Amino acid sequence: MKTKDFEPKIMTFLCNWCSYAGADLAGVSRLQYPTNTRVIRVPCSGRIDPLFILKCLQDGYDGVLISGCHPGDCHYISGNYVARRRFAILKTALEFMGIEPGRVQFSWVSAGEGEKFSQVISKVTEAVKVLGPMRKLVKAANSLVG
Amino acid sequence: MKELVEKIRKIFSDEKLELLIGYTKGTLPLRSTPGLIESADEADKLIFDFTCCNNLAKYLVDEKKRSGNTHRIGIIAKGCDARAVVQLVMEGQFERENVVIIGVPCKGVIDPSKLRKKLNGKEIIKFKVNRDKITLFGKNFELELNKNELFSDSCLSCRYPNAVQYDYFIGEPSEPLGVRDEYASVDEFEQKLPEKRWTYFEKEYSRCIRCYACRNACPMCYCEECFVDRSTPQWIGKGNDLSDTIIFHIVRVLHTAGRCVDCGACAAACPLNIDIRMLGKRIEKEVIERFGFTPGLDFETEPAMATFKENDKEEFIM
Amino acid sequence: MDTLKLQKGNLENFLQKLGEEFAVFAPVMSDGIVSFLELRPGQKSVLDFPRTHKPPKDIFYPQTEVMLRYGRDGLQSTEYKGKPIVLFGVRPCDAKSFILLERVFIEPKYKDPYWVARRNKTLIFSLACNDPLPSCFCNWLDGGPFNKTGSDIFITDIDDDYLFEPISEDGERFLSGVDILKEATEKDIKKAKNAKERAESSMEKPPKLDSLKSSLDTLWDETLWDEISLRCLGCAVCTYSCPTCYCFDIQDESRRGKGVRIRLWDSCMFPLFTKEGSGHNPRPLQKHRLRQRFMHKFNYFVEKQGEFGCVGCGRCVSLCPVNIDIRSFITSVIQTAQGRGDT
Amino acid sequence: MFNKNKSILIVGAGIAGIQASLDLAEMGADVHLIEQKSSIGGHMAQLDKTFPTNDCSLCILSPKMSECARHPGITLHMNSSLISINGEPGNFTCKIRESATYVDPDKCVACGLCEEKCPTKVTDEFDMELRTRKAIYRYFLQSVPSNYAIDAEHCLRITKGVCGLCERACTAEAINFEDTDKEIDIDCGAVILAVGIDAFDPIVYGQYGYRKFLNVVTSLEFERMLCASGPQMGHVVCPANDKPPKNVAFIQCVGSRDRENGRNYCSSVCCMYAIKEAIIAKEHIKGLDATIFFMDVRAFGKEFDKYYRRADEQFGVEFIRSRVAKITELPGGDLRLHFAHQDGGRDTRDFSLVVLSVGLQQRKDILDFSESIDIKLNDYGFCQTADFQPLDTSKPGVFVCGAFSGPKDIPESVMSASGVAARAARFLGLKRQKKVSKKEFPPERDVVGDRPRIGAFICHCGINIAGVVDVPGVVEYAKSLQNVEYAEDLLYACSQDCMETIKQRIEEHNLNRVLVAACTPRTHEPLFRETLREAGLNQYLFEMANIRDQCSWAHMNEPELATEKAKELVEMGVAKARGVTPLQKLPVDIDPRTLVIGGGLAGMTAALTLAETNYRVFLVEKEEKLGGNLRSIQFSLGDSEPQQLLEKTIENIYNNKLITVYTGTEIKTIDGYIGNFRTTVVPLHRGGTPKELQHGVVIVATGAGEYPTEEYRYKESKRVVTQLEFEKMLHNGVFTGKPMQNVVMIQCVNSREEGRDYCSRLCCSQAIKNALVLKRERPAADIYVLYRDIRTYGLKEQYFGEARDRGVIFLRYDIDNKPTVELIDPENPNSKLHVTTIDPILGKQVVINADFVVLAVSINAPEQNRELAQMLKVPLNEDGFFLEAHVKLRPVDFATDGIFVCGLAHCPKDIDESITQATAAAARAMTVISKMVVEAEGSICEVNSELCSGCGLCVEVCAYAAAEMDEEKGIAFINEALCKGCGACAASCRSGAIDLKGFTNEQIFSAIDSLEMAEILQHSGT
Repeated sequence: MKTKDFEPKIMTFLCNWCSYAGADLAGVSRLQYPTNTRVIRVPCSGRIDPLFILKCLQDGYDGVLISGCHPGDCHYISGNYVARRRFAILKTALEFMGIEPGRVQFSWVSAGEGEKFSQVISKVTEAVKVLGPMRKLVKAANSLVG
Repeated sequence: MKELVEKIRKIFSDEKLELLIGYTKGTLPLRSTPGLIESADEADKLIFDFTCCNNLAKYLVDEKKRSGNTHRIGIIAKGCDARAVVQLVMEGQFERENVVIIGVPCKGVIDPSKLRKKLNGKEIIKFKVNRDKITLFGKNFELELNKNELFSDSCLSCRYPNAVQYDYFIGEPSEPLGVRDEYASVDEFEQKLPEKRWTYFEKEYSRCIRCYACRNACPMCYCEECFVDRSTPQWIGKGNDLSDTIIFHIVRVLHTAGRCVDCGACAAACPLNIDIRMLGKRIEKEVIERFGFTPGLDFETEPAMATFKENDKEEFIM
Repeated sequence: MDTLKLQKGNLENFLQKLGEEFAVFAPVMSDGIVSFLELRPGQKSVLDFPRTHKPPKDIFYPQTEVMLRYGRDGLQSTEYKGKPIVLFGVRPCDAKSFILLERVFIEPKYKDPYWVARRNKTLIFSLACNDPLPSCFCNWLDGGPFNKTGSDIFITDIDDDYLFEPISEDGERFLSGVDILKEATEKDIKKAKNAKERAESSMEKPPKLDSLKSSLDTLWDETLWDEISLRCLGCAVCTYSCPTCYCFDIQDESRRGKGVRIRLWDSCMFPLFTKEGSGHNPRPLQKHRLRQRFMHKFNYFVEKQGEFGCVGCGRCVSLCPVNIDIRSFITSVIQTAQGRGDT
Repeated sequence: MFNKNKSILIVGAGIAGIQASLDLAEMGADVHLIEQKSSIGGHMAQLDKTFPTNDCSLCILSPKMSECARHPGITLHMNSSLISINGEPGNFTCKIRESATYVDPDKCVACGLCEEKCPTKVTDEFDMELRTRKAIYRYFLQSVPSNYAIDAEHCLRITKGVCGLCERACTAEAINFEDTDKEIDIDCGAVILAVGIDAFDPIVYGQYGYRKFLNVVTSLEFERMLCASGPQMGHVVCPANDKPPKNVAFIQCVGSRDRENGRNYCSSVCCMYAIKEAIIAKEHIKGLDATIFFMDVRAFGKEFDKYYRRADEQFGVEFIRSRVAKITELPGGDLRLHFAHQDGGRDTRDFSLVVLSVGLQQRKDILDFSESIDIKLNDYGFCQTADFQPLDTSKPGVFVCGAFSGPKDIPESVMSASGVAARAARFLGLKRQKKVSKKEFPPERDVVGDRPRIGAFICHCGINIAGVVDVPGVVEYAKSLQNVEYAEDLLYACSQDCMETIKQRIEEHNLNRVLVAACTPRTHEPLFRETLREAGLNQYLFEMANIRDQCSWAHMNEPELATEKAKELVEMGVAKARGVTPLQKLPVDIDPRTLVIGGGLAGMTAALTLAETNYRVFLVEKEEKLGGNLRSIQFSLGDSEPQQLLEKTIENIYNNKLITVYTGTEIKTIDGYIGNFRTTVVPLHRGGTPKELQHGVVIVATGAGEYPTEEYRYKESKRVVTQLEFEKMLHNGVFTGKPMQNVVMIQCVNSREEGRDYCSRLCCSQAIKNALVLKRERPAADIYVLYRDIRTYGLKEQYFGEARDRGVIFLRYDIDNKPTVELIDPENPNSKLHVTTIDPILGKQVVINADFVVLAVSINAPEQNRELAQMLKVPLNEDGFFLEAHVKLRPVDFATDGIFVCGLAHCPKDIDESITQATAAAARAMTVISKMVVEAEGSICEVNSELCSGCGLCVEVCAYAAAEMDEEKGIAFINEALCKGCGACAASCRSGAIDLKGFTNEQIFSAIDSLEMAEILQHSGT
């Protein structure tokens, strides 16, 4: 498959107070970024169970982006700090197993960083395009009809 | 063994124990079986030697679930058992004062799955130990091995062979075996190409039959209902689809991150010799390096995943 | 028909030929684990391996089986339509297990179409055990290292050759058409007989189990269950490695209106096995679950099917992570009952 | 007394005005908030980050802004100003002028089409003229309210009668050129002035070449340059050459601490914001060097000194103690700074960019304003307040908060704003509020157990969505989805008629879930939820798909892919909507009584504020007497008398029947939660019987003390005393009639050093105060103050000048070369002393003969704080002071609802600051106890007790103490009154025993699973 033709599907989890607002700001500012992402809004990055991320990979999303408030900005005081530990462990595990680092990415995007949001989306999309379709961990087609 | 039995007998009555969790002789050569005794008279059944591979802390949780948390239980504890007890106390699974930790020096234990691998389908009827060597005798074969070849990988690089927290200690503390550098195999593995690593894990986990022996042998797995067993929503598929199986193993490691005491019980329990420990060991290393936390050493330090520092490293965040 | 023989050197040749017509399943070593896999061309079978890690039941009854697929356009069945099957090198205990399993899957009232579809197309070549393992106890349960129950063709290893003895009509019919086999000699037959005697006498003398069923009738509330179950981890090593355990669960996996219905092994050792929708669990403790397993094998099965639901393969004995040994359990049941004078 | 009105007028909608509005509205007042600009937010909205946490300013401000705009008790008057106040306190009539904006705010959907078409460019005020905007514009991107306004001064249609392009572009027909200015009268009980300040215009400092040299910018301009949503998108370049700077210099005290220019005060915030900007700039620009030229670093606030040290040690910001004499421009735009070192040596340094740290000053129009409403200003143009009444203006019934009464940072402004709310509340006729909601809704239809019948409404948003996304296509797609009973497109879903349509469809089609695909739920979810309530559906049976901000606007050139994305966002929304369930906000009954812990000035002030607004208070003090530290304070910097304050306050306390005082009493246990606390207090004297108090809120005012120092021979010599001891000696006349005395004061004892890394804030002023008292009495006394930085912030600066004028000698010392104190006769404990120090200017050792050495020891958080913190389940900071919920915007709250903090328990502060914070704590308490019932959040966590194994991880990760262990059952439960619904516990829970309602695992899984994946590959391993 030529990477050029490949349009990955990327799931993003955005915290309501910062990154989702940053995504809104990117739109308000009419900053253009690739259409490959889909969005799940969560109250806080602390809400994200690592299993959500694994589930996305198993479903065949080619990449997952998790974005929350910068350290110190958390609307819920410390949700992102707790999440950061969880994510560090998940990322270590996945990369150790041989899942490409670009598949699951994390960022902090504040409500004022529309520009950063659009750049993050572009970067993640580009990185996943280079990686090609997700094959590892995807649930076998023969046991499930897609 | 005599010292053990007598001391236990005394502790049993001194501490007014209602139950003691230890080991008794198994039905097969080189195997022991957990022994739960309810009176001092039964103490002479107890043994402690290199066959005592199970992590007994597991039974403390079982016992609490079975009969509440009111009575006093004694437990024979190797280094790893004791660390598991500490971690479980930290997690509120039982009260410290209801557990009497009886430390014993561990010089390494035999991993039954390693033994099976060495025997390649055969079985033994007896064995003989001569210092570091062990000779295995079958119906029509004989096999001499270094003991280390049968010891659990966890033991070979174990840093805490003796109970770190205990109420009694029977015998002289052991020195760590120090046969292997703790993270050498992890580091070496990490040098491989990602594709090779993935292939390795796929190959290992593809043998998994979802018997959950690894989970059930683990002292840290005590959820009322494991996430794999959940329905509405079904967290992961229950068949032996490889992706489901791998997710089970990843999440199990995530759930034991910062809690795993590397007792090796999971690997020893696996009927299919899956390398369950590799991923867990990598995460253990990460928890130590990133958060500076080693589980089960004391009753004060907040477990790694229950806390955070504002300046935790975040180089992985874009 | 007489017994035939095959030179060991010709085995590969024979299996390859067989593979043209049949899907041949034989013990294969893969990643250190021996189980029955379909032989691929050039792949070697490890026939002399004493006991496969996994029992062969998954050939007829896979751990996960797609029962049907569904979507908005209706149902789609997934019946087995493959080649006929040869199961080669099954040990006598495993061969006998099929007979027990079929009392559930075939007879008398309900036939399981998934089992039947494969089983009806299958020939079973069992292989005698010249060297039973210390954990084997087939001889306790009306079996033995040379027991022929459940075989279509019975193979004995006599050093340089394998003897092929037809047991069933299907077996006879099959053997008659294979020219690579030669007639076995008297000497060969004698060798086989010696091997049988040697194997049988190498096993310890079995206890008498006549009273086992009736003993269990009286032991429902015994503390004996506590003693064993306290050690039990509640994993499924014993059930999943057991050639006669057959319990399953049925699950749907679906997405966007399409899905599959799968049948998968389940284990009575798991609390969820009996947990009801209401949250109530009639077997809340491990003790209840363990009792169920033993009762099922040595009491209920006997009551329903007239024989024990265990073939004594010894897998659970050797694989149990905490060394719970079903043999000591059997003896202690008998002793307990006798001690109370119930039998 | 007077005819009490429920309304209040608040002038200025910066952070102070917003906070005061919210607090009063929560207390049940009808708030009129007037703002000159077209958005609320004030200067804080212009900031990029905030010190000392580097929080994103807008991230923390935005939720407050939208809360303010949405609050049913707050009426916003945008583009408005106050003209006059008539009448009496409790019964004012205020005249305000609302300027014409020519855009109907009810119709404008902020789509921006008008802006695109407008041909007129105007320099943008919000972005400090660093970019241009159009004549029809929004004040800034995240403006609240979000609608556009026309700048009449520059609009061609208005000024010249031509153009009108905007009117044609606007599909919502919101433009109205007939609009006119309006004057309206507002009746109110009190007025709060939160008009704020301006940044100093450095044009008068000709030597710095501002406006002449392009690369000289003000700190506020630099703030915009750093901001990711600012004119440079956070990619800082020098204005002269568009290149990123190599190095940047900050010049402090521009327009501050400058007697010659009549600005003899410290602006209090510049040191910290300069450090912040230096750190942020270094983070933004790789390899950037940052240098701060300063006189004293005034990092006097909570956690400020640590921030200062990190800037120095971790970020490598350079600090040079020097006043820059002048700046010259080099070819290419670089700048040369001419300055003198401390030893007098002259030097120059070149920089790419120079930031002038401009001070705060009175607003340009403040004189006219103050005259028009008849309030007095002080010498510097700030609002005048009386002694120990920092929140009252000279006009009764008119109050002041924020920086209008003197330089303040954000938390101080917020504290004063809450405080002023309590001061003003007594002039309003407020009653305890019975109901949670002001609006009546029809009863909710029971939909539990019904099959989902989802209505999907897809918004065109004029052409904002429909111009890119194929809206009818999305509608058709929605119709094909499972459980979608009905789908329709709407022109503007948020318009009044479309909301009516939605209500109608709910009825017609018996819908029980609603999905709206339109703009962002962050702004519009509340609106649609209300529509659902009006239609008799539970408000949580709603889901939104953001197909505008995150789809059509972001993919304007890819209509097909955008349409595909919109379909999938709708599909995910439908999947999630299937799983939504009706949620109820748990009503929590509120006991109106307050427990105040600590009977010092802060505790007493909080108690009095509450009691004077008719709330009952239990005041618990462990000492036998009320008063705390105030009992030791004899003098003030000005001429006010602290002891009079003490007497009057104690008298008021005992005279107030609503206050029950427990002195000599300790807190034993505190149980419960917001609205429902039970506290056991035990008298300390023998035989005292414990007593249980029931109350709804807690105010922690436990104070702090002097650190028990052992430095500088304090233990050995009676001639070495602390400042408090010295003050007592002064008061007792120890020095009266004695020979001339030499006094050496040593500052920062046990402060600002390893292990005790904070500034005690008060000691500099305290030393100057006592020096001045002594000088007044004995002008010939030689007084030396050995200091590290003099931190006489705000209006205290003038006393620093006075002390120097009167001959007090200030000698600086370095932390590495601390002064030493020796007994001249080591054998005689009563011996006079030798103080040795190194004068950093002369570089020489100086030995001073001292009759007395006075130590400014640090203010020390009491050990007992730990115990109390555990009882209340609230945190302490590293230094042992109580840690507030948010250092900027919630300075008196704890994360745990219903518990507040004030006074020295929070951090060191002076009398006025303690009074302000105590009043603020009372106000925050009143926002709770003014209600009979409060509603907990609807979307909160719950524990499935069947699944919980009691590992306690949720308890550890919950920041609100909402997750607790039921010790008896050994499982966790969620205190619904405290849970905020972040879900951190749910994601931590290994056994999945915790779920977050509204964002359940099942809902998220469904959303993930809902999409058609391009291809699901055969797994390589099977």
